[in-house]
Amino acid sequence: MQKDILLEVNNLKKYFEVGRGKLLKAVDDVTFHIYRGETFGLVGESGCGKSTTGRVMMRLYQPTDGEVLYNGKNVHNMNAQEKFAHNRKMQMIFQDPYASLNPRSTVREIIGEPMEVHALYPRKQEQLMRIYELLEIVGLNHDHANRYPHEFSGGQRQRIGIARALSLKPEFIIADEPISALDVSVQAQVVNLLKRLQKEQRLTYLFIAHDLSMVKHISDRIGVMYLGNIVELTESHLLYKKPLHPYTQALLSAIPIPDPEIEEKRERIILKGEMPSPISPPSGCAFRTRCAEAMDICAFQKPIWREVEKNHFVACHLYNG
Amino acid sequence: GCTTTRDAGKEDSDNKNNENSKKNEKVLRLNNGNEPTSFDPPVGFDSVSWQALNNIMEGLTRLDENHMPQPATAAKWEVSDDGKTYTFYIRESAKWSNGEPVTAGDFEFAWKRLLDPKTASPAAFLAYFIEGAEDFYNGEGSKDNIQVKAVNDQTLVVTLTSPQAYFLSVIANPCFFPIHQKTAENNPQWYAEAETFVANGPFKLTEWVHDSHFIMEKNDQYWDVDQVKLDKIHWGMIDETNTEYQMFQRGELDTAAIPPDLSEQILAEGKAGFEEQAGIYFYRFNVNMEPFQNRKIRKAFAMAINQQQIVDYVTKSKEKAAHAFVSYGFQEPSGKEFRDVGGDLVVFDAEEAKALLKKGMKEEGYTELPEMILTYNTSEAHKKIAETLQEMINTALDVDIKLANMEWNVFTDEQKALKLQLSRGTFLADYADPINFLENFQTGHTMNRTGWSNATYDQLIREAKKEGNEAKRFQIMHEAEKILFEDMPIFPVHFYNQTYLQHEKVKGIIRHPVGYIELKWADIDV
Amino acid sequence: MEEVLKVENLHVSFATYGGEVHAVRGVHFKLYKGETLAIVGESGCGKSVTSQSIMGLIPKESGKVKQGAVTFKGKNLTKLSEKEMRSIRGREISMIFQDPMTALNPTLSIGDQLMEAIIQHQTVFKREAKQKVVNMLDLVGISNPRERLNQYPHQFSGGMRQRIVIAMALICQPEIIIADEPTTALDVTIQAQILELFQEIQQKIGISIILITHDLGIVAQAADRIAVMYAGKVVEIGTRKDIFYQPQHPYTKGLLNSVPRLDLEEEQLIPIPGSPPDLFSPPEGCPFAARCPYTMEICDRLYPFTNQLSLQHQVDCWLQDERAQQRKHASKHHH
Amino acid sequence: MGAFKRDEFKFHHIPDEWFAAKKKTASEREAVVRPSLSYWQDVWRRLVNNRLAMGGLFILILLVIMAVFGPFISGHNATKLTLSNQNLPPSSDYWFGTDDLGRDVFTRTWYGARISLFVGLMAALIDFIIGVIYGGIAGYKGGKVDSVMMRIVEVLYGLPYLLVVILLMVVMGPGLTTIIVALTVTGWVGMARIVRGQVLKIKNDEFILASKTFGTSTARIIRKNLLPNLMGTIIVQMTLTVPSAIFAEAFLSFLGLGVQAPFASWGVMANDGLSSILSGHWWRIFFPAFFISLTMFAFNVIGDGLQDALDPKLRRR
Amino acid sequence: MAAYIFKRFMAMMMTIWVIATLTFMLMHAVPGSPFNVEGNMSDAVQKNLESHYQLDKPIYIQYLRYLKSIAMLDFGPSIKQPSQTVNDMIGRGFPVSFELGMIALVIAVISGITLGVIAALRHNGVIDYLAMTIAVLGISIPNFIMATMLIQQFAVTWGIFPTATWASVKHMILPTVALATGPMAIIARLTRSSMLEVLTQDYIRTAKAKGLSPTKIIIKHALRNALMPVVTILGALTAGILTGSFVIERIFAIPGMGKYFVESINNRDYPVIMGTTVFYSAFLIFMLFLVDLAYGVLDPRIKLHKKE
Ligand SMILES: Nc1ncnc2c1ncn2[C@@H]1O[C@H](COP(=O)(O)OP(=O)(O)OP(=O)(O)O)[C@@H](O)[C@H]1O
Ligand SMILES: Nc1ncnc2c1ncn2[C@@H]1O[C@H](COP(=O)(O)OP(=O)(O)OP(=O)(O)O)[C@@H](O)[C@H]1O
Ligand SMILES: [Mg+2]
Ligand SMILES: [Mg+2]
Repeated sequence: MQKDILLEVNNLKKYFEVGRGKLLKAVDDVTFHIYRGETFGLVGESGCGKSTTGRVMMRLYQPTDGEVLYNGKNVHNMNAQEKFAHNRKMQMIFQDPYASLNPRSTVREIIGEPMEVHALYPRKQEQLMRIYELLEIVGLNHDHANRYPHEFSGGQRQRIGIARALSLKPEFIIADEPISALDVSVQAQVVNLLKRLQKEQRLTYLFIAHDLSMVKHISDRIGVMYLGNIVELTESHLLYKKPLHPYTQALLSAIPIPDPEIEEKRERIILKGEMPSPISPPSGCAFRTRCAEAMDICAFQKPIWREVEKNHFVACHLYNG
Repeated sequence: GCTTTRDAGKEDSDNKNNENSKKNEKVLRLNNGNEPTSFDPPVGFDSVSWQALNNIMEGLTRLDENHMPQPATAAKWEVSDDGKTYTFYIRESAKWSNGEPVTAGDFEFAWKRLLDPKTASPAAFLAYFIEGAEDFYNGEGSKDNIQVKAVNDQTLVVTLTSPQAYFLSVIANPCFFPIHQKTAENNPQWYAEAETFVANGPFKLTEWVHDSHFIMEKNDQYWDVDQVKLDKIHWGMIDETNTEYQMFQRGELDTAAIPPDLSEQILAEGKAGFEEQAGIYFYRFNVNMEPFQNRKIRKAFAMAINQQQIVDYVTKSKEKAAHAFVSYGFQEPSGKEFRDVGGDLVVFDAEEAKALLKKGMKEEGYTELPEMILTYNTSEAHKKIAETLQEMINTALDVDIKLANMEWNVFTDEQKALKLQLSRGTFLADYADPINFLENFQTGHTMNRTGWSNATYDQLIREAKKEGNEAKRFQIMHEAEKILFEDMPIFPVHFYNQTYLQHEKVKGIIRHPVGYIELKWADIDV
Repeated sequence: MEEVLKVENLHVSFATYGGEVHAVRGVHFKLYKGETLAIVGESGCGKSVTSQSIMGLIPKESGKVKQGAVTFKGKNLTKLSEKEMRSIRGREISMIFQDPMTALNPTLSIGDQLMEAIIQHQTVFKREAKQKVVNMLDLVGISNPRERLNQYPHQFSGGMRQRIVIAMALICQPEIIIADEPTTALDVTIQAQILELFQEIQQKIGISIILITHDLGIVAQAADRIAVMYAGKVVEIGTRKDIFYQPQHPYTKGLLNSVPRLDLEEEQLIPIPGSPPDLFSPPEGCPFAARCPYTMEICDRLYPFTNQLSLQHQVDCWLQDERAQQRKHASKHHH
Repeated sequence: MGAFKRDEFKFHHIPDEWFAAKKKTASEREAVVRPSLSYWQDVWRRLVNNRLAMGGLFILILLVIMAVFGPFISGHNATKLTLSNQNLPPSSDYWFGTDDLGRDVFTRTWYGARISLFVGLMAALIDFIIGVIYGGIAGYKGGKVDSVMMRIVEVLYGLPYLLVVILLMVVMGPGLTTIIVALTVTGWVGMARIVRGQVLKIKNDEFILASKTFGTSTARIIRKNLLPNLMGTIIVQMTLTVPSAIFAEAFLSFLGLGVQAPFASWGVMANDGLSSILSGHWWRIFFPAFFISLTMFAFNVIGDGLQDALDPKLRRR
Repeated sequence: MAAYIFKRFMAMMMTIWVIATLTFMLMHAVPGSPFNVEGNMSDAVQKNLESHYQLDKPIYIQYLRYLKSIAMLDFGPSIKQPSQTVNDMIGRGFPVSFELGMIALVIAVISGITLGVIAALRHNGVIDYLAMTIAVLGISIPNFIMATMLIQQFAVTWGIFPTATWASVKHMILPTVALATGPMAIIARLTRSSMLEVLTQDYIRTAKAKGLSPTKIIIKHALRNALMPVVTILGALTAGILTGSFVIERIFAIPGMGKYFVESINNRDYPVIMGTTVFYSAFLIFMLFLVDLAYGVLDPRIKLHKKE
């Protein structure tokens, strides 16, 4: 795999103001990069800041601090023209297939909207052909074009969402939990489709999910997030074999495996309690309140983000030195 | 304080009857409509205040059942030969409700206060007859120059600018009532509450819950207390004719006005009483605005109106149709009725109206009349009349006229500023003399509001005001009225009257044409 | 094994603007004492409706149990009056709902909500009820239960709320708990906590659990027996091992093939193509036929009969028919 | 296990060929079986099923027809006074009786319908325009803009309405336009509030975000994505605005603002006829009041019906 | 909390100031004067009156005087009824209006909620239709017609209740009923729809699964949540009732404050206009504040300081 960096996220922070003077640290100093052509997985429990990271990258939010470089260019520092051009390169697939399609538009209007905005096809006929083509790519057919989203099943809708994301021929797609709202039997359809598209269209993905098994299946590298921070980042096969961070270990052990015999034998690490509020995160290491191996130092010093071994980053005091 | 807010007077009628028979009290229940503006005699210059004031206070004279001034606080008076100087002798038995005597000084104090610009009395102009009054009010003369002098406690001398026979009638108006000087000086707001109110009339104010009701009781200090039959009068403030009528039906009121819709029915059944009122409902042309700058066109419109039909079918309260401006109820020295002598000055005549319109249009070179708007102030009753006028004009003259209504205050403003083409007017006499009607159309008078000006007319009014000879004076006034109708800056609709319902057991209530009620002689059969 | 609940040939449909929805079309299963029976199947296949009919909670305006019986302690629950049903709900069979965020009344304190179940079913003093609630909260692992009684649901996190919901279900010591996707809304770490709690409780009290889920992992971990539902029918039922190691129905197989496994390095997921049928007009034959890789002519025409493969294992599939088996063998021999 | 035993008899009738394998095409698998109905077709279908709402719609259509043709049916003129025919009860000549100036109440009622319905519809339309724009901006911009705009609404509520009305009358003169302006001076506030609430709710929906990700302009987002999704709420609100405007018109006409005599809206007729409750000329108040009520009833049930029909809970089925 | 209340208070003051200023401007923009009379009033008299009430002063001085009077909460005497001060009028009229309004509101709330709940529970049944028809009629019959009819039937024809005035409990029944019908209908409709909404919520299902009886579920679980939207409009409704009571107060001759709203404007009684407007807007804003507080009590999720 050629290791050509497509996207870089450096010390990204995103704080939301909630109420008077209170800050919610949704993303708190996150650094990673994504290679061209790879799938980068981002996992973590709900509320840990995955979507926020994705949305800042997508420029739906302005970052509080830090930068997002796309091909070396800061995406938040573009003039209107550059922005418009950039829009075509980066697209997003959303979590909720019910909420992400305008219920009052036909499938044709939905898929056609980005093309219209970018005036790609001045002739209606051409645009229609392209819409048909996209529908075929995602495994739907022509007669679906004039129907409304509510007539489709969840999986079909998600494919419509994918067709829309593809309509501008992007290079990079942020898929924000594209399968978590889908039925188990349908999830594989969508994942396979994404994989196929990646190959055919040489796409790069940021794949956000909280289902680690699926992330592991699809991603080349995985970042594990906890309370606004990435705590561990490595290649996906390594992550399961050799998780370093206590949180990753607990997360992995919490995921049930659909095999009774293995399940019977498995030892679990059950975490105490739940993720603290991002409005008042614990001092030092954010995970220390639930960590079985917490030490004194964890309370007052934030662990540094370091490459413990090749391609294996972790932020934990256990691996200091 | 008002410890008895929800007193016996407000209980159910059955309760009330029981109590009455027990105590044998004669309680009259009346409706004042609204909160009295003020019980300060010169300030409360309207009927909601007069109704009550006239019964808790008394001036030098009081109008009798024939609406003629009779000695009241003044036992008698003398008039100088030139008719200008009046000397009043106040009765010794006249007392304030606090027991102190009513003195000439109280009158002098009150009248000068009436004329004091600081009092800002809207009634002050009524006192302009008095020598020095107008100057003082306009800030030009001094208070001492007002020719009202208390010679001693019993004697009050007043000098007028000209001999005016109706002076005695005017001073029956509440704004000329005396004021207990000491009280007023100690407590400038003495008239604001029942507790501090000092009365000298047949009744005294015993309770006043603002915006709710007030109660007056027989004043045992009153010099003529033997004549007073009622023990107590309860005045409600019901500002809704329908409700008032419903309360009357339920026996919660002893008299009531008649809702317009019911008047025909009630009058037909003969249940209602009615009384003349010195006032007229009329319409003003704006003689500065097309097409009413033309006298013939004005006349044509005036003659297109069938006043009799309006009173018969629209107002339906047995008003008299008005064919001139001065209302009924004024006696000439000859004993004849002013109106009868003056006769009808404009009568409905569709043919003549049409002919006049044609002539008028020719004079002005109109082939078609400009757009015309008839304006009235918003009210259901006015609207009905306006709609009828519109129809009558249309039928008689084949002319379309538009209707417009306006909020009252805006209407008055625009009317005064001569911005309205044809607009509604009302005049209610302040005192009982035809001159009060006729003076309104002098050039520039605030009531004129037509832009009409006639030097002869102005001259006649001036003369009438100075004339000492009554016969001559009436002669002049007739002449003036004729001029008015020659030029026709207005057209009359109907004279006012007062219709009312009254329980049979109630007797002796007098309703004066100048707009207030007299309860001194009222009685209830038990 | 003692049978505590038996569902036979249950049919439920709903009248909607769009027409009649046949949500459940002949569901049958038994529940034994002390076991956990899992019902898996995709969204809309009728899992919740089945549980609602057991509880008698099918909305009366639109829903109707058309056929079938739910036998509990010799009584057919579908025939009971509302009043009789009320004395069973919460006391003998209780229910845990999917979303702990919405299952609790936001305006009542949790103490209040927990206590009312006891007060409804038992004649106890308030103090006693309170004590029970405190004990129960303690059991489900809420610290400082006494202090937290007066707090409101929004003051608890999702996991804690789900514990409260569980406590609420357990408070009258019912014989059966129906847990309708109890962990779907929760994070995996919390899910692990809750599943562990279930196991603990079952060991302590020995109740029977019907666990509804669509996550095969959970099933592998927590169920004794599994019923697989598809489009309103139970297409396969068997012990945990039967289902995971000898799945017979193509849908069950497809399901197992389509989920990735954390512990394996498989290259390809094999998805089930297509979408589940619309229950407005369920197909006459096998509802899975449209998506089945082994469809035969008959599958579209006739719903298969139930095949009893072993004492516990049943499957509804034409592939079990001798003739289908023969063809399969024949085609194998061909290659 | 008797229940699960094979039915041998049935079984033998199945032909062997049926056990042949069958291939399904991809498009067969992706068949969408639901009937294709647009959102509004769907709403309409549900509305039609609501008998009360349909009744309301029927009444409304009837009222509109009568407003158009009603004044010509009886052969009497609406403004012609026949002073001798005052206060006649309903008869074969005067179907709704006559009023206190001898005019035909039937004809006047339908003239009144024109005015009342026109005023109601116009007011609702203008409320709609202002309310949607104002509420839309407040909701979409949010934050400071929103709170300032909502303060302004508060101020508007606090102002003495009567003063505003009088001023309007002075500035514009009485007439239909004035009354519509007066009605909308504060009328749009309700609409604005509702639109604002809805916009706040859906402006962060994923489909709006999705649209933003391909660089769609704000104007287009509002036009194409926001508005169509607000339409339901807006229409429901409008069905409620119409009757309240008809009602408010009565009050304003009473102040002398509305259409000028001798024409009268229902509200004016009802107001003028008030004392007929006492006099027994019931027809003068009954007919206008009845038709006001009927119109309000119709609009309200249609609004309620629409609300039910638009209910998102039912939509996913 | 204290800081929140302070901030809120300042915002309220600000709003009131804006309202007062606009009202002042409107008031002087409208033609007419407090001294317009139908009858005779000479220019001299008019001038005198104007200088007496300082209306001849430049407009900004008058404005400053009004601001001062607002700050001192003393609006001085009425022009139309010079022996009374505006403060007297409000002080006397408001308690009566408040009493009338509150009784009406209580009637409206209780009957409206009952009607709404019944309708919701029988959704699309005959009872639902009936209840909603009553509600619509309640909205659509103008209250002056309602009031007059009530008097005619109950007082005049049947003689059950006294006709008018505000003297005893018996007197209060008709006016409060007449005033309550409109708001009752609004509340009924609102309750119905929010009740329908609440009844589909998960926690209602939970309560059912606990085996609670329907009555208990409705009263304890559904109603409280269903009332949230009702509470929201209560502030505006109360203020509306207070002004709306003008007609009722007039018809029933009730010495409340409603008449001042209308009459002060008709009379161009400037101090009274200013006084009632400031008082009314303060009251309105205060009611909205109370509603927020009530909201917090009803719904524990809402904490005051969290809202802006
Ligand atoms: N617009 C916003 N305003 C305020 N807070 C926000 C906003 N968006 C997200 N948050 C908060 O930021 C935190 C991170 O949210 P985010 O949506 O990124 O989490 P997530 O990891 O995507 O969770 P999930 O798995 O539930 O989607 C959460 O606590 C969330 O409440
Ligand atoms: N009250 C109802 N009215 C109409 N249809 C209903 C109702 N409740 C359920 N249904 C329909 O019945 C079918 C089965 O629904 P059910 O809730 O049992 O599915 P489920 O298996 O629990 O799905 P999920 O995994 O999404 O919870 C669905 O098609 C659903 O739309
Ligand atoms: Mg997310
Ligand atoms: Mg379910």
